[in-house]
Amino acid sequence: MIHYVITLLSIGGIYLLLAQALNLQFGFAGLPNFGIVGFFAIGSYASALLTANGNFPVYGAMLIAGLLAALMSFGLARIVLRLRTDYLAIVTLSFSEIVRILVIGEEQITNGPRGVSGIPGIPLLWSPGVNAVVLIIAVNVLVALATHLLVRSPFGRSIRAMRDDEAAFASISKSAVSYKLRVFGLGGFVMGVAGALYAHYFGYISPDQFLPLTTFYVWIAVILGGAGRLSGALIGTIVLTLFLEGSRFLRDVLPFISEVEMASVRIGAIGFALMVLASRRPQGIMGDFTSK
Amino acid sequence: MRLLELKELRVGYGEVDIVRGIDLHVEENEIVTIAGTNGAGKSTLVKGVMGLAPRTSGQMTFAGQDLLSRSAEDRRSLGISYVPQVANVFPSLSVSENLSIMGRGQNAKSRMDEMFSMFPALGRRKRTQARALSGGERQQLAFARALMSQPKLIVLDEPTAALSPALSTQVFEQVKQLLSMDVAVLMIEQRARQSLKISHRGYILDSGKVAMVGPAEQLLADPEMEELYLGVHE
Amino acid sequence: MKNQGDVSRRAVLAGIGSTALLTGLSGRAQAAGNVFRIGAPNTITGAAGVFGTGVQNTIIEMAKRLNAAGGAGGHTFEVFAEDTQTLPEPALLAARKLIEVNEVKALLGVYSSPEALAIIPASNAADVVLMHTGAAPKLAADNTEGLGFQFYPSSQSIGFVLNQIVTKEGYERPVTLTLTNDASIGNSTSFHKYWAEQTGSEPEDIRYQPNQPNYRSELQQALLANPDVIILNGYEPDATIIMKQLYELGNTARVIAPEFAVTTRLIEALGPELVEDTIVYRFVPNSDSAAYTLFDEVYQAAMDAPGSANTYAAIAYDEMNLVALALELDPAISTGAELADAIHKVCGPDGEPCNSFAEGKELIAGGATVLNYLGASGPCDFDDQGRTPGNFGVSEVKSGEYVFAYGIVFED
Amino acid sequence: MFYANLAMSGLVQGLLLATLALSVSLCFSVAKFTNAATGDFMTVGAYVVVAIQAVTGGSLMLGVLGSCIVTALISLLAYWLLFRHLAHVSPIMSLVASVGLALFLRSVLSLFAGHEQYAIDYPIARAINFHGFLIVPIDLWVALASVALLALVFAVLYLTPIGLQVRALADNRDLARAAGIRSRGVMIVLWSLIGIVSAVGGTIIGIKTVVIPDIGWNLLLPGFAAAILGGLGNPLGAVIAAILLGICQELSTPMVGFVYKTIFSFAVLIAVLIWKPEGLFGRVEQVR
Repeated sequence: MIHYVITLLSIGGIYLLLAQALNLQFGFAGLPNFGIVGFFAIGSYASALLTANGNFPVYGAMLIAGLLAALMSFGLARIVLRLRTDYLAIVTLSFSEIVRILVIGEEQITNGPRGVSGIPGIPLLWSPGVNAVVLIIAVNVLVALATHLLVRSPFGRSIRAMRDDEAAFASISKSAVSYKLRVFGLGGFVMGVAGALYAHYFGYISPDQFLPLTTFYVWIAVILGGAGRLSGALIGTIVLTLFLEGSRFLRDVLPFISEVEMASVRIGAIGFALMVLASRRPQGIMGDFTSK
Repeated sequence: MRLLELKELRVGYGEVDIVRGIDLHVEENEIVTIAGTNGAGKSTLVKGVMGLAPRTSGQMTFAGQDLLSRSAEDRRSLGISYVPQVANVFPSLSVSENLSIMGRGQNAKSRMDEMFSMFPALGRRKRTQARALSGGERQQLAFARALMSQPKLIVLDEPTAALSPALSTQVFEQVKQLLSMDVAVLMIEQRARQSLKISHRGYILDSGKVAMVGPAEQLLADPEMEELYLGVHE
Repeated sequence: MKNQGDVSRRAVLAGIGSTALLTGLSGRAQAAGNVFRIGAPNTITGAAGVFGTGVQNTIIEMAKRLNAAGGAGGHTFEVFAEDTQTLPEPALLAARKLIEVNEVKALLGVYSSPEALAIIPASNAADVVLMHTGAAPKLAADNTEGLGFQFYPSSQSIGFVLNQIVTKEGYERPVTLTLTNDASIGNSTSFHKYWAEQTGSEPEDIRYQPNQPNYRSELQQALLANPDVIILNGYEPDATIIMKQLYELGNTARVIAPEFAVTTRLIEALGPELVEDTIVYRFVPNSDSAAYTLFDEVYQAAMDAPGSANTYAAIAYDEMNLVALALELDPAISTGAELADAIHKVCGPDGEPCNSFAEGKELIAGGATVLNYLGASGPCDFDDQGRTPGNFGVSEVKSGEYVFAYGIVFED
Repeated sequence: MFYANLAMSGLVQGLLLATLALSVSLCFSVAKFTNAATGDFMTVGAYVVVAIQAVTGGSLMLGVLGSCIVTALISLLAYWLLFRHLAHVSPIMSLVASVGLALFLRSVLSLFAGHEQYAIDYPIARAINFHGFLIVPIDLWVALASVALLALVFAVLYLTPIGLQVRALADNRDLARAAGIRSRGVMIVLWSLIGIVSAVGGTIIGIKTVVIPDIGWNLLLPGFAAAILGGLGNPLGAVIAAILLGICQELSTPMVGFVYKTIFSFAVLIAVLIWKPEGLFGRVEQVR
């Protein structure tokens, strides 16, 4: 049982990192990033390719992965930030598909559809699986703390003010733009690090693992939990995991549903929850706990 | 007869009231100006009157009928027309479409012809998309559109906002002419002095409340008013 | 307005709570006498969603039938099924849950390399047998405990077979159409290598992306090379579109494709005329084999469709038979390692040949200690790294039916 | 001739995307959000055709007509139960909710129809060869159906009183309400149109490909790209952009190859938006 729980914590933890990053970008700064899986892939491949065939230190590679994703995030934001939010959403979504197809196409660098294998695990004191979960949780705590401090800093107050005041948004000032860019870059960094953790945890990555569905899962987590709240990302990720994983157990007590049907019901239930919450409770599950 | 009557009207977005208890009325064949500083709640008040604000409370009647319980869509048939600020025509619709949106049938057809004779510039550009009109033409179209439904009251939100001083004068002339068509006017204006000159009465808003009210000439002559809200002579 | 449709936090949390409660109540496997637990983490949804249901239903149907026939070695089977979404992380979570919560001893019907690569460290550590159709070479290297069984022939052997077919039929200008995924690229690359060694020329290779609505420019490029044979390395949905559009564009060159691409469902959808004379290869030498006929019947019962629609289901059928035979041979099996050993004893290539569990059971009752199970998906022989050697059957489609032509055995 | 054939391929590609882009754009013009369930509406449309063909014994015409009705009803239901309640929240929230609807629709389809592929029955015929220029008969029908669909949509929008109201509401919501236009009636027309476009689009896609739960979803992103390039909320622009993108994409294949052609539209999208943030045929929104 313990290994199952550790696996759940590791994978849930990686999703939580992504949710925290999105929360920073969308929840706190109002930037709808639908290209999450693209930055995740960039981090993943950067760290994997650096370490798979050489003696490059894993931690160094993870840092570079984060920085590279941050740089890409920053660069993309510079180009698209002046677009209206709907366009921004679709452009970032397109960006993530461009990343995925480039990974498929640039076979010399990325090994194409065959993926990268032999990615070293995370070196630490314990067994590889435990190392990963410890590190994933530690990074999550760090990100949560950093976000907490950031949001309460003058910088954080500015970006929140920017998000809340639509009128001020229209008369966007120079410093506001630079704030937004920095937030986008920061989020990208966290996504890149999450990707690196993912690569070292699984030891194998391929382009098929970076489909837009992952982005939507992260959005689902953030919307379910409530955007703009630290607790929201956490609760949202837990609820999402409960839907995806808990339903496996649900079927054991409901034997008349086959797994084939359950696979449909599981996704359908997530879709349904998303519809209900978005239309009837847009502030998310945790919306009432913290003030606006 | 009293057309529009507001009592203790509050209008707001979210949890904040922008308009915080206003009493106001418009008589038949009367031009009433609402002036006030930026952010005094003028536009929000008008949105409330038109049923376009998220939250409105208090009392609001039109020709004795309750307005609050009616939807925005219903108010037109009671006889209220609305000309919002700037976005006051349907840009992708042609001139005649902009007018016919207010009603169809034989009656509408003849009404439209009346409008074209009243605003000949529009008559020459019936098939032009409204976005292609000049600022002045656009304003004329907005008036014509509002008049199509033969309203008893026209609500104007800063009709001269984006116009040159010359065009503004023209617009005020048009507003004055409306009286001859048996239409009352409730008008928000930044150019309060000019506006009050053609009005019967005026209200001055400040922070969501009525700061001053009275006959137009009296307000124009009030030294305090002069200092606080009208500024130096133009 | 805002409150009108509001769902309270309490209601949401209550809903989640009750789900959690149900979750907590479940999952405790009931202790029964000799129940052998099998995990089926299959690709119900995701990229390989067209195959997973058939695979899973075949495993469940087989368990039902084996149990009805009295089980194997005194064991009855209980199947725990999961969806892997054709993705590694849900696959790993499914496998972990099956291993630790349901305490399964074998994972059957695992589909792709990424999934198998994600699962194999976990199954190795937990001493659980892993039967999969991954093709990545690393899977053999990762098979450190000897618990892995790779049912999909290597890309190398498929390239070999393709080369044999083209040579045998006397074609000179082959062109490959290759789906951009691991297995298909491997197959084409391997074919190119053999062809280059033999003829010194490099055939044109056209890579296509999945899920495109229109392959006309790809096919136009392929036809520009004036091929006399087109080798299609892909799967059922894209093959359906490509076969149709090839025909529309006036192609007369013959097509060679795996049977899991040119399926009976494809033939039914396009009509026999479009598919006439297509050469299909499958991992089973001969679909007239006794094992194949039996599988076909099981698949009909499980899916209400002919077995040729799903090669992976044939593989799953064989996986169940091998596990059952192993238990019949050694009823005392309690660990994964023991199960893997016993499977090696019943799978061949030495020993007494048998086509089904029933036959094998009789042979064991008669004192046989080594069997050679000949399956529906192939001879089911495995080397000590768990790899299957290639042993292929080639058929031609005639009036909508597969007509067996010849068999090919892979030689390195 | 090589390039002429590529252009033809691009035209077909463009037409396949055009219906999707049209639907996205229609929805955006009035309901003011990007509908991620557009692709899945099309999938529903295709499945209904398959189901009706199975029941009636293969009539494609009947299938399409029936699908128009059923898909329009489902589309209306989606408006009534979901999107109606999202009118006052941010468009991003509506987008996320539409992702939920997309997942939900797909799972309902797969629950009842499974994950195996189906095919829409139509007569497959060889291309007509004009000195090397190939015209596939079904492509002509696809083009005809697309043109008919466009004609229908534009007839409703430009020749009927309710179409006038739809356009007015798309232009300026508050002004339309003050002019007495009831959004309910307009929305019923809008979502019916979206349903009909989805049914015809789904049929076209189903005919050219196979019917599986993911077909619509797989085309969604290129459809979005076309809709944005056309200037979101400009249906004609969306159709033109889709066709242009299709043709350019296919013509580009000798240079960029077949793997990268799938991101051609995204690259163009980003490039164009850098140069023209409102899209090719978009207009700068009026300040409200």
